[in-house]
Amino acid sequence: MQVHLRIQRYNPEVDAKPYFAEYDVEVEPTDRVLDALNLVKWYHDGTLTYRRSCAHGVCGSDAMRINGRNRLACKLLIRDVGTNITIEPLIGFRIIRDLVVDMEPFFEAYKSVLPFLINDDPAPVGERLQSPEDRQRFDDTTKCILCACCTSSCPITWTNDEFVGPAAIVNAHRFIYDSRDQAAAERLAILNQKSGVWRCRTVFNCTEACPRGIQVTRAIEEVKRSLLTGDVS
Amino acid sequence: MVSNYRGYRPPQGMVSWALHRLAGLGVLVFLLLHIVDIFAVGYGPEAFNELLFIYRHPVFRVGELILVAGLYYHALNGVRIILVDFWSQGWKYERQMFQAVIALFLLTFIPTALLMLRPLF
Amino acid sequence: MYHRFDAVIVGAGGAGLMAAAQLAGKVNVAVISKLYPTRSHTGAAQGGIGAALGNLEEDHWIWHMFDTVKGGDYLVDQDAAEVLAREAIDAVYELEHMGLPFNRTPDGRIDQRRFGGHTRNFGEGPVRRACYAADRTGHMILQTLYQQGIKHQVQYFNEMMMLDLLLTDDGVCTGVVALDILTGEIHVFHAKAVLLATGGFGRIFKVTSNALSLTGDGCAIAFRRGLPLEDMEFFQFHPTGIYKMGILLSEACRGEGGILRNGKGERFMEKYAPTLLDLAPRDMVSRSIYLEIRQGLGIDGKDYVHLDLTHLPAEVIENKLPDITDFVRTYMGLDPVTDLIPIQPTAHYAMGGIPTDVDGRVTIDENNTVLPGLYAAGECACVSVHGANRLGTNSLVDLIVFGRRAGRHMLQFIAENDLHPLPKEPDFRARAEVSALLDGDGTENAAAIRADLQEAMFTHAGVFRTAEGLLQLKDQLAELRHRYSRVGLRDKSRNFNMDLVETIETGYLLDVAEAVAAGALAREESRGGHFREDFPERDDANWLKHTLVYRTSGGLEMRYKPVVVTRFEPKERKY
Amino acid sequence: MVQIRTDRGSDRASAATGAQRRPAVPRVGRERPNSGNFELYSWYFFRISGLLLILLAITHVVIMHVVNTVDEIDFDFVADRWSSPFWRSFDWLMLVLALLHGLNGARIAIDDYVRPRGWRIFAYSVLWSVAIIFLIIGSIAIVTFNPAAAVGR
Ligand SMILES: Cc1cc2nc3c(=O)[nH]c(=O)nc-3n(C[C@H](O)[C@H](O)[C@H](O)COP(=O)(O)OP(=O)(O)OC[C@H]3O[C@@H](n4cnc5c(N)ncnc54)[C@H](O)[C@@H]3O)c2cc1C
Ligand code: HEM
Ligand code: SF4
Ligand code: F3S
Ligand code: FES
Repeated sequence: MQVHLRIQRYNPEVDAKPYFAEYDVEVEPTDRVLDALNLVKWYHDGTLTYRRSCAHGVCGSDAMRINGRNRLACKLLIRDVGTNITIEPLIGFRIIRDLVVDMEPFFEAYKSVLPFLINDDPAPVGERLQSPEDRQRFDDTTKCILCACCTSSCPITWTNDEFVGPAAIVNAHRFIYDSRDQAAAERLAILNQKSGVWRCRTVFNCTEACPRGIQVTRAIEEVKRSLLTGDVS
Repeated sequence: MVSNYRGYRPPQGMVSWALHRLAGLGVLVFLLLHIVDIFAVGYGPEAFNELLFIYRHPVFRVGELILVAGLYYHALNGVRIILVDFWSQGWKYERQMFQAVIALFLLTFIPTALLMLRPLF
Repeated sequence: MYHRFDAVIVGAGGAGLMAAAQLAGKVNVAVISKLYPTRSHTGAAQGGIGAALGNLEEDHWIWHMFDTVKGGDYLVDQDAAEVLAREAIDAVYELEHMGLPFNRTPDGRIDQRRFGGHTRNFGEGPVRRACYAADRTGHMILQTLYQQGIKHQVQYFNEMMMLDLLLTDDGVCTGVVALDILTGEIHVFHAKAVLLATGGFGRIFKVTSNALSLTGDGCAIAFRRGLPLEDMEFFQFHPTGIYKMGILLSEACRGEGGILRNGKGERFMEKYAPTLLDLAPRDMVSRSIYLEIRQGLGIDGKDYVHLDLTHLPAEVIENKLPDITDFVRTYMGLDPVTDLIPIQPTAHYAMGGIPTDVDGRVTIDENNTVLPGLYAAGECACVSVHGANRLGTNSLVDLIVFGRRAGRHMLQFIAENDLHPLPKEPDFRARAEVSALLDGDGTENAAAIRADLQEAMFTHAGVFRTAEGLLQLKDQLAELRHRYSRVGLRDKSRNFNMDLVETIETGYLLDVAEAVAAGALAREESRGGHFREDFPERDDANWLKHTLVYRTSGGLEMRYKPVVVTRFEPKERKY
Repeated sequence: MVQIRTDRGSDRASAATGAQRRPAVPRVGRERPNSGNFELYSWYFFRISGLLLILLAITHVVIMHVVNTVDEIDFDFVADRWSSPFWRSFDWLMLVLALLHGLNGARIAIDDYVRPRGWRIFAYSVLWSVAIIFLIIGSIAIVTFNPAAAVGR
C-alpha cells in the first residue's frame, strides 16, 4: 500500500527555519513507521536524518512525534497510523538536524537524580538478598530505556526547562524503592526541590507516551507520597 | 486519524489539565475583581450600588455563567487530582474519573445555569 | 581534535562498559561509542546470563564448562571456557552488587531458569543455570553498567564513530581515530591501551535479530589494518525470530516450556534431539526447522513453523516473558497466551571475530603473538569460548567475564608502560576516506549495495552452505566491492550526516562478509553453526582447528591455529 | 517461608527529611536551586485549601448567584448578610484561602510560561504585590465593614 509522509526537515547548515517535506512510499501494512523512513532515506532522499538502532523498541533511539504523539518509529505499525503520516521531532529539545534533537539536557536531568545503586555496606560474598516482593516493588520502573518520549510529551517541560522531567523521576523511583539501596533520602531531597516532583501536574501525557508501558504518573505519585509521609516501602 | 497536525495532539489527561489551569486562572481574575467591588462596599450604598450596574450588564451575565462553569469544573477536577494523589489506585481510574468529572459537571452545571438564567424567561 | 587518555574503550555495550568499570576512577579513561551507551545492542539481550550458582538445584562450573565445550562442537579453546565458567559466578555477583535487579527465588537469591544446551552432570538433563531479570536481562546489564559509569564519572564520547586504529610500524597500538557524527569533525585519541568492544555484525544477513548499527566496525577496521579474524565462518542462526522481521523471541520462551510445532502440529524436535528436545543447541534447532520446511512440513507448506506457548499459564507468559509478549502483540497482532507464533531462524550471533587471549589481548598469528596495547572483548572478539556454536546466555557471560579481565589487564599494562608516540599524520587515512566520500562524485547507492549483500549472504552463507553457492557468493561480493568503489553520497553536509555513517558502515559489512565467505569456503566439514551440505560430517582429523583470515595485498589468506583441549576430548555431539 | 533480611535500614524511614549526609555520593548532572520544603507545602496547601474551598466557594456561589440573582444583590443585601459574624468569618476565610490558592496557582503558571529571568522576576513582584494589596483591602472590607457608619457618611 502507499503511504504519504510529511516530515519536518531542518538542517541549520542550510535552512533558515524548519519546513515540511513530503514523500510517498510503498509499504506493507505490517511494516513499521521506521521501515517507511528507511525507505525514504535509502532510496528517495539520502539527506533525511534520524536516529535508529535496534528496530524493535528496546534501545530508545527513534523517539519522534508521529501524527502529534510521541512514539518510537520502530514500535508503531503502518496499519495503526493510517496512510497519512506526519512526523516531527520531539518538542522541548534543540533540533540538531531533521528528527535528531539534542539529548544532552535530558541525560543531564537523568544523571542529577543519582541513578545508581548506593549501598555503603561491604558487599557479601554471594548476592545481597531481596525477597521477590521487594524486587517486584520497583519492577515497572526498571523497564525504562531513556527514550525521552515521556519527558518530551509533558507540557510542563515544553516551556519550563528547569523541570527534571518524568524520565528522571522514573529512574529515581527505580532506586528509591530498591530494598538494597541506602540513598532514598538523598534522591527524595533532590526531587523535593523546586524542579522536582512538585512541578508535575498529573497531566498523564507521559504515561500515555511511554513505549514500554511504564506507569510513569503512578511512579511520580508514589514519590510524592513518600516525600509527604517519609515512608519508602 | 489526525494528520496535518502541528503541535501535540492532546490525550485526554492533557485536556483535563489545560481546562483546570484555565478555569483556575479565570476564577482568580474574577476573584480579584470581586475584591475590588466589595472594597467599594466600605464607601457606602451609593458607591456600591453604582458599581453594581456592571454586574447587571448582559456581558457580565455571560461572564457569570462562565465563572460558575469554571468553578464547578475546577472543583470537580480538583477532587479527581486529589484522588490521584492520595489514593494509591487512583492512577488506574484516571480516565474513568475524568469521565465522572464531566458527567457530574453537566449534572450540576445545567440546572445551575437554568436557575441563573431564570430572570430571562 | 587531539585527546590523550590512558585508556580508550571503543564501544559502550556490555563488554566496553564492564571494562570501563574496572578502569574508572583509577586511570584516565574515555569510552567512545557511535551510539548513546544505553542504545547499545546488549540492551536487546533477553533471556539470561549463565552462571553455575546452584541456587535452585545442584550445579558446578565444570558442568557449565562442559556444556560450553560440547555446545561449541569442541572447537572451543578449553582454557578459555574454564575461565568463563569459573569466573561467571563471581562476575554475576559483581553485577548484583552493582545493583542489577535479578529476579529472585522465594528465599531471596538470584532466580535461575533453564536454557538451551545447559545440562546437569555432563548432559543428563536440563539444569537451571540462566540468571535473569524478566526477559530483559541484557537491558538491565547495560543500564546497570552505564549507571556505574555515571557514578564513577567515566568520560563518554557519544555519537563518536571509530574510523581507524593507530598501529605503529613496530606493531604497537597507540590510539584510534574517530568521526564526531554531530559535527563531522575528526578526532584523534592517543592512548596507552585501546579496547575494541564494537559488537557483532549480524547486518551482513537479510533476516537478523541484530540492530541496524551492528555492522562489524571493529572487526573490519582491524582486518583492514592487517590483523586476522578468527573463525568467521561460524555464525549462529537463532531458531525463533519473528517471521520475516527477524526480531528475536528469546530461548527463554522454550526455557519456560515453549514448544516448536510444524505444519502438522507435531513437536518435531523429538526426532532430532530426544533428550533436550526444544532446548537443544541453537544450530541444531535451526537446522531442524529448515529440514522440516524442506520436507514441506512448514506451516501451510511455507518457510516458517510455530512456537507454541499456549499451554503455559497466562501468568508465566505475562510475568516472566513480558517483553516477548509485547513484541508478539505489537508486531504480529497475536496474543501468545492463545495464539501460535510464526517463527523463522534469524541471523543472531558471530562466534568469530578478533582473536584474543584470555586477558583480552589481541593476538596476531597462530602462535598467539600479542599486539601490545590492543585489546578486544565482547561479540567482536573471539577468545574462543563459543567455538562453532554459542550456547544461549554465554554471550552475556563472555562480555562480563572477558570485559572485566581485559579491563583489569589494561590497568596493569597502563601502569607498566609509557605512552607510545603517535605515527606521523595519524588521521591521514580517516580523513582521506571521509573526504573521498564527501567530495567524490560516485553514483552507486550504498543502501542498494547493502541490500544485495544481505540477500546474497542469506542465500549462500546462511544455515546451509555448499562450495558451489559460496563460489557464486565470492563473485557476487567481488562485484559488490566494485560497485562500492563507485559509491556516492546523497548527503554532503558535515553535521549529523547519517548517509556518510551508513555508507562507511556498508564498507565494513563488505569486509566482514568477505571474511565470512572465505572461512566458509575453506572449512570443508560441518560443525556447529557451519553446515556444509557437501561435507555434512564433522571432521576432527583435518578440521579441529581455528581459521585465521588475513587481508593481504594479494587477496585473502587463510591460516590455521590449533584448538586448546584440556579436560574434554572431542566426542560426537548428541542431545 | 524464610524470613528475609533486607537492607531496609532506619535511614530509609527518615527519607523525606533528607537529613542524611553522605559524602560518598558524587554530585553529577545539572545544578538546581534548593528550595527546602516550600514546594511540598505549596502542593499540600493546594489540596487542603481546595477541599475547604469546595465548601466555602460553592456555597457562596450558590447563595449569591443561584438562590439569589445579581439583580437582587445590593448594598442592603450585603449589609444584612454581614451583620452576622458567621458570614463575616465565612467570607473572610474564603477570601484568604481562595486568594492564596489562586495566586499560588498563578505563581506556578508564571514559572512555567514566563521564562526570561528579568520578566519572571517582574511577574513575581507584581504577583506578590497583588497578593498583599488584595489580602489587605479584602480584609479591610470584610472586617471593618460597619453598615451604620457607611450609611451615615
Ligand atoms: C535480540 C538479542 C537477544 C540476545 N539475548 C541474549 C541472551 O539472552 N543471552 C546472551 O548471553 N546473549 C544474548 N544475545 C547476544 C548478546 O546480547 C550480544 O552478543 C552482546 O550484547 C554483544 O555485546 P557487546 O558489548 O560486544 O556489543 P554491543 O552491545 O553490540 O555494543 C557495541 C557498541 O559498540 C559501539 N560501536 C560499534 N561500532 C562503533 C564504531 N565504529 N565506533 C564507535 N563505537 C562503535 C556501539 O555504539 C555500541 O556501543 C542477544 C543478542 C540479540 C541481538
Ligand atoms: C472549589 C474548590 C477548589 C478545588 C477543589 C481546587 C483544587 C485545586 C487543586 C487540587 C489544584 C492543584 C492542581 C495541581 O497541582 O495540578 C488547584 C490549582 C489551582 N487552583 Fe484550585 N481549587 C478550587 C478552587 C479554586 C479557586 C476558587 C481558584 C481561584 C481563585 C482556584 C485557582 C487555582 C489555580 C490558578 C490553580 C493552579 C492551576 C495549575 O497550576 O495548573 N482554585 N486547585
Ligand atoms: S519512562 Fe518510558 S517514555 Fe520515559 S524515557 Fe523511560 S521508556 Fe521512555
Ligand atoms: S505529563 Fe508531565 S505533568 Fe506529570 S504526569 Fe506526566 S510528568
Ligand atoms: S530503533 Fe531502537 S527503539 Fe526504535
